[in-house]
Amino acid sequence: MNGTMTCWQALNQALDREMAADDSVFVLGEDVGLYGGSYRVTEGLYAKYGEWRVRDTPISEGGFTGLGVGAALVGMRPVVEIMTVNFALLALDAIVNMAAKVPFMSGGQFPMPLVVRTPGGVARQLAAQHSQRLEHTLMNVPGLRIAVPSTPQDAYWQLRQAIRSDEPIVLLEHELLYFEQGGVDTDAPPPPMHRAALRRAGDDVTIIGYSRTALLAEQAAGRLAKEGISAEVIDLRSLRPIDWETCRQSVEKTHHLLIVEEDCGFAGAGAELAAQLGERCFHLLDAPVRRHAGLDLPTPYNGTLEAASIPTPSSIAGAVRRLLDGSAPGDET
Amino acid sequence: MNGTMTCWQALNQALDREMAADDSVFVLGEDVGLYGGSYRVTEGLYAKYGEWRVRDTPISEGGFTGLGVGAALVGMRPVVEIMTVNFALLALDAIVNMAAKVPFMSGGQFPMPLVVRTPGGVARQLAAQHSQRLEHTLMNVPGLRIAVPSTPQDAYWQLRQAIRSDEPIVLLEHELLYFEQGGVDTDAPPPPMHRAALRRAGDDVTIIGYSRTALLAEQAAGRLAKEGISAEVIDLRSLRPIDWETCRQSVEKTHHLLIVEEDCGFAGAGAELAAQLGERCFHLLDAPVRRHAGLDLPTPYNGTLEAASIPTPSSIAGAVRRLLDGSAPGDET
Amino acid sequence: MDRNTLIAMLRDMLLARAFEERAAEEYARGNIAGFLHLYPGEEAVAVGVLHAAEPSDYVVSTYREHVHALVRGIPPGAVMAELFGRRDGCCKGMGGSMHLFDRDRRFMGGYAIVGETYPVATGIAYAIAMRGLPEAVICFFGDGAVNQGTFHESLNMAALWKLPVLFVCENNRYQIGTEIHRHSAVTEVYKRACAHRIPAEQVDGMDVLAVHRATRSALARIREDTGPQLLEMLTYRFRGHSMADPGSYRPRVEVQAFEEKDPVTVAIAETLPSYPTPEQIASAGPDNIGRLTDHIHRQGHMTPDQVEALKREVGDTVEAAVAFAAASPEPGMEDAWASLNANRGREVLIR
Amino acid sequence: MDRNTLIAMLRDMLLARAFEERAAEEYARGNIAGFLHLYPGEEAVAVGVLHAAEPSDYVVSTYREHVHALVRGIPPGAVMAELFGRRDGCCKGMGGSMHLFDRDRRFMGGYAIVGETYPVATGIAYAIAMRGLPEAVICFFGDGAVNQGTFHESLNMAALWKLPVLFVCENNRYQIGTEIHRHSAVTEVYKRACAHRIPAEQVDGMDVLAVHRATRSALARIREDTGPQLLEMLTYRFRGHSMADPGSYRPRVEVQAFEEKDPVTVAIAETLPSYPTPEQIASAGPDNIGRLTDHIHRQGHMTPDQVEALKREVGDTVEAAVAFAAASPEPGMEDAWASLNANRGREVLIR
Ligand SMILES: Cc1ncc(C[n+]2csc(CCOP(=O)(O)OP(=O)(O)O)c2C)c(N)n1
Ligand SMILES: Cc1ncc(C[n+]2csc(CCOP(=O)(O)OP(=O)(O)O)c2C)c(N)n1
Ligand SMILES: [Mg+2]
Ligand SMILES: [Mg+2]
Repeated sequence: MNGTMTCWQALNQALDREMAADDSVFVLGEDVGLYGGSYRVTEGLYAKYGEWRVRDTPISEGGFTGLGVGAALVGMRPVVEIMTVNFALLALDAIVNMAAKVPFMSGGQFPMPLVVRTPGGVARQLAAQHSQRLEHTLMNVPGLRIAVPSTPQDAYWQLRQAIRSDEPIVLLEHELLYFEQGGVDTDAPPPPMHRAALRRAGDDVTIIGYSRTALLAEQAAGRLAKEGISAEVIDLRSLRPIDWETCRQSVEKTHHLLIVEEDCGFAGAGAELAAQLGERCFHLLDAPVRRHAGLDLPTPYNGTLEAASIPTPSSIAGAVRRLLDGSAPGDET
Repeated sequence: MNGTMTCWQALNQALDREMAADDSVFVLGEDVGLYGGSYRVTEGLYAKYGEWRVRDTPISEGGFTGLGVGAALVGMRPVVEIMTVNFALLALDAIVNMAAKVPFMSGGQFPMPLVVRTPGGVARQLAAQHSQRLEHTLMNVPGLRIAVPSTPQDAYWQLRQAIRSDEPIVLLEHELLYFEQGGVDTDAPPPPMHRAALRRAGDDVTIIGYSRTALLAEQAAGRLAKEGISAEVIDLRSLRPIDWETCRQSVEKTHHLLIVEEDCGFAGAGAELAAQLGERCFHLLDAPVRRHAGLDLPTPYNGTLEAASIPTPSSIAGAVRRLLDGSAPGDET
Repeated sequence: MDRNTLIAMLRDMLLARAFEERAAEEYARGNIAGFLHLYPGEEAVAVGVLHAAEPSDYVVSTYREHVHALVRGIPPGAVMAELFGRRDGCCKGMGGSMHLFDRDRRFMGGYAIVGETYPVATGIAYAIAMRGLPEAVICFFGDGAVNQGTFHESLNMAALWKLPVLFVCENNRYQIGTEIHRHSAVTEVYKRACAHRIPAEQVDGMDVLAVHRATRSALARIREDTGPQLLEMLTYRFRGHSMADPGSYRPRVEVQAFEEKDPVTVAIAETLPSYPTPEQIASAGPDNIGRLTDHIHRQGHMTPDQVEALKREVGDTVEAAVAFAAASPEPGMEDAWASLNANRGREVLIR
Repeated sequence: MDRNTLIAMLRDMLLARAFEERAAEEYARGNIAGFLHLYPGEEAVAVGVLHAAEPSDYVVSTYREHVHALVRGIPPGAVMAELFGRRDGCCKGMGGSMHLFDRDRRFMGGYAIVGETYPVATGIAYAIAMRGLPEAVICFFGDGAVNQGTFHESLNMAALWKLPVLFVCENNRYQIGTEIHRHSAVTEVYKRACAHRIPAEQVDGMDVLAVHRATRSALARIREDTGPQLLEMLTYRFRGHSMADPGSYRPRVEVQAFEEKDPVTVAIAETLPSYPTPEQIASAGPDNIGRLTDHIHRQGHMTPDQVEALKREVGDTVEAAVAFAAASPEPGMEDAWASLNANRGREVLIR
């Protein structure tokens, strides 16, 4: 099916397609079956594939993510849904110390075709314990790959690619994007999973984002264009590995770099981006690399404060202006 | 007691002193009691203070770290020992989503005088699952503080300061430092816990390290001095917050910065250092900030490969030479 | 049971129901956001348990904790203001619906990651035992929560060190959309305590008097230093898991069967279409609140008119709570930073 | 039991003991580093359980797994070379003592974080059940490991979905230096299975025939699709927890009592001073190995001379394993990268 659909539908289609093609693919997680998934991603699959392939689990994140590791060791292709990334803190041993390390520790004997899908990000007043982000933690783990789709097209293809891969892959899905619409071309050959996408071309400044912040950056670029500032927007699509070359080429053109992330700025994903690109582009840059990130604060429940704690199109535009006119950083970082 | 002692003895003295002074301080963890602690840190305390204040626990890291959180809520001052940081993956929910967030979520009602002490780092052929590092993960958590002592003096004072603090603090101890000797002055007023220390003055380059890499950097600086390269060495002592001003002042003098860390380079602690200092010192730097870090590889069991996967004094010296003569990075990052 | 306690319990049950229904309305109006987990159907548990506890006991709860907080004595205005995210909320608007805290009333939270209540409760109990105090900790959790690893970890430690914890399972037979037979091999939660030799019992959680009785004896045993106890309260939630959940995974017949066992009190206005109508409820006979009302009538403690007056009183209380919340200012970013840094400033050792 | 099985079991027990003692020596010589956890005293468990299993069954083990690996058929040379960190080790020197893997022999590791074996085993069993295969998974763990949350999480899932897992507890009564009464409220591990209605049994883990018998029947029941089973093997480790542990937390009388129940075979040379001397051992009567030897003599399956010959044979095998390990080259950094990236290259979808 080609056409326009939401992110959840794209993910749903991707699962359906891979499950139909390969009976070693199975899905497990809390309420993925009868209920159809908290964000509808697994809707209809339980009826179609039955309980062994769409398995509702108890609230045992460590146990069932580890179960996925065990199944992957014998060649199954489990897709574990952790209801939200906040609960992944309870499953980190399985992801970090098992899935990412067993292929290495065994001297390369075992495949690890495990996919962990998990919604996350700051959504709408879910408060501090439900707004935790884990990009930085997962990025630091050799042996893992991390995909961060921002569009239905990427959600569709990156999930299919992840399921086909023999490496463990975490798909970080943003809760506010599930119901966003977008075109999905199910025929076009996809770019490699880790390739960054140039979302908008520009000359004055490069803005790098991922997941929801890539979309916010595009909106900011639209506003800036009206003021005569031409911003290039890169959507990373993958946080491990990172497509450095696409980023570097852009900075070579713009000489200015702003990195946007929703995560707390201190030691967030943006730190690696700024560090690496600060080094690689040192002689290309007319101004220091700046990060515009979430505040270093647990997310407040109050809606106004919550909104003020993460980047918005207008705060991104502000950060770009300050970067270009050489004034001190504002809210950013 | 003043004088020379090992790190484990310094930590032991610090615990003893605080336990004697305040009966709300108690220690818990696996084998901290009768056995005396895997690295002897709690030796003798069980006999002196009894089982309620020195509590051997079952292997339930999530449960007993959370127990520490509960006890801290009512004003006790628990010192939780997680036998090694590798097992802290199982306790992250308690540290990240409970200890660090409850004071905030309650609107500031509750104290959180919790100390989590945990040995870690690459030691001697403990293999991938026992060489996991978590600096980056903990750094990204607002509400936490992280101390990384490298000397017996700092181990002694930072542990005492941590116990007296009402904020949750993680003390990352390096397994290879426990039996290193050093002077401890139990009278000198300590600097604030998060203040960085200038370990060696120099003019040509700033090397920033923490925990064991601070000592390796000093050794590297000694070698470089013989070649006429004058390196300034900063020991961070704290990873959250970071003493940026001490770092910046040094770069103002040397115009060159190398960051050394044992953790995997990609998205490690060094990323935040390089990103932040790359921005703050942009106009002071004669060359890009470089990071010299552990390889992006799970730690191999084989001793030769293990040694080759982390910085050594000679690899640090090499990285400095390449930084100064403008040649391409070698093994570093 | 004495008259005052009975009336106080009835009052709290009425308040609980009225408060939650009103919260649902305010959610629909957009004054409350995020996840909102309501308690109708389960009132007899919170009320029976907490009326059997002492003010010096500690309470640790989940994200479905408004009623625990109210019964514990947090002013309804402070709870509603927290749901509104306002500065006069019991957590200054930082915590919200799932994270209510009140230090003075020993209400220790409000935890939204399933399974966190066990270690927190165990830690407080450790402190009590270490100090040799006569206090106890009441730890609430759901039937779905017993499959989180911390459950057994904490039960073992509590039993091993004889800690004064009363573990209270609110078994409403559902983990969001997953029915208990599909999440647990052993569906009688109290039987799990056998793994740690903790005395455990199953209680009719729709009968506030039974809940109160079982809790009193369990707390009495705990105060004799015999270690933890576990009570499984059989109950049911009439609404979906949260306001985002229509509850369509539950067979209609099942909901009706439970409604008949405990339909909501007709005096409380109905708001959502998928929810039983007041007529349906009235025709089904006495609910958990009705059962207590009947008992109070039979004992001659209150006349029907007095009960009606009580209903009006709690209605007014809820109105006032909403007005208080609506009038409360929003917190500023400085309040957020102050909350984060409330414990700052002692890191330099003073010798 | 047939003669061949008995002799094969005796051979494996002798090999196990000789291999571990030799590993201790090589550790003292510096040829092995890191944590080294040895198995003397517990051989009857690995040998009895694994001889009752089929080659098509899967084995999941801990950091104390050399003997499980050997009995499963991984060549002693490949195991010793892994302990030496060499390229011919079964994991190319990447894993070491705590992380032995052999895909062909369905030896699924070697996990060093306590509690990881449960979910791995449960996952493999899930795959088997989903495919409807007659295979089973054997999951080893210690008495200390039952307090990790994944234990109950996994037991519940295994029971709920009737997965073919045999949970085998090697209860040596210690979690490093913490004796079982100080780490568990319920010290009879098999009783914990009641929380998930899993059939469970306690077995004399010093009697290889009893272990074999119990395992055979448990596996037979599992293959009838009745779901998981749990066996608690009562055993004891004669050495410290690892080579770094002198074991001084154990009362001397306790160690002696267990030595008398199962002293090591005199034929195996003694290396460490804190360990019982060959004379002490000989004077104490037959050990787990001795018990099996006696049985074999009584049945007339082997003469004492033949047993001596078998001992010499395993001695030679261990010598050869050490020689093989010592001759094997060290892996290079390219081997490390190749191990990490062994699964690379399929990320681009081929349609
Ligand atoms: C660790 C964790 N996993 C998943 C969730 C999502 N979640 C919130 S409530 C819930 C169901 C809990 O069921 P139960 O314990 O029976 O409590 P009830 O909601 O029925 O009162 C789930 C799965 C969570 N909050 N935390
Ligand atoms: C999660 C975790 N916590 C702690 C440790 C450290 N540790 C290694 S073995 C061990 C004791 C395990 O005891 P038991 O399960 O009885 O096995 P045994 O060593 O007696 O065979 C401990 C605490 C670990 N490896 N993993
Ligand atoms: Mg429930
Ligand atoms: Mg043991």
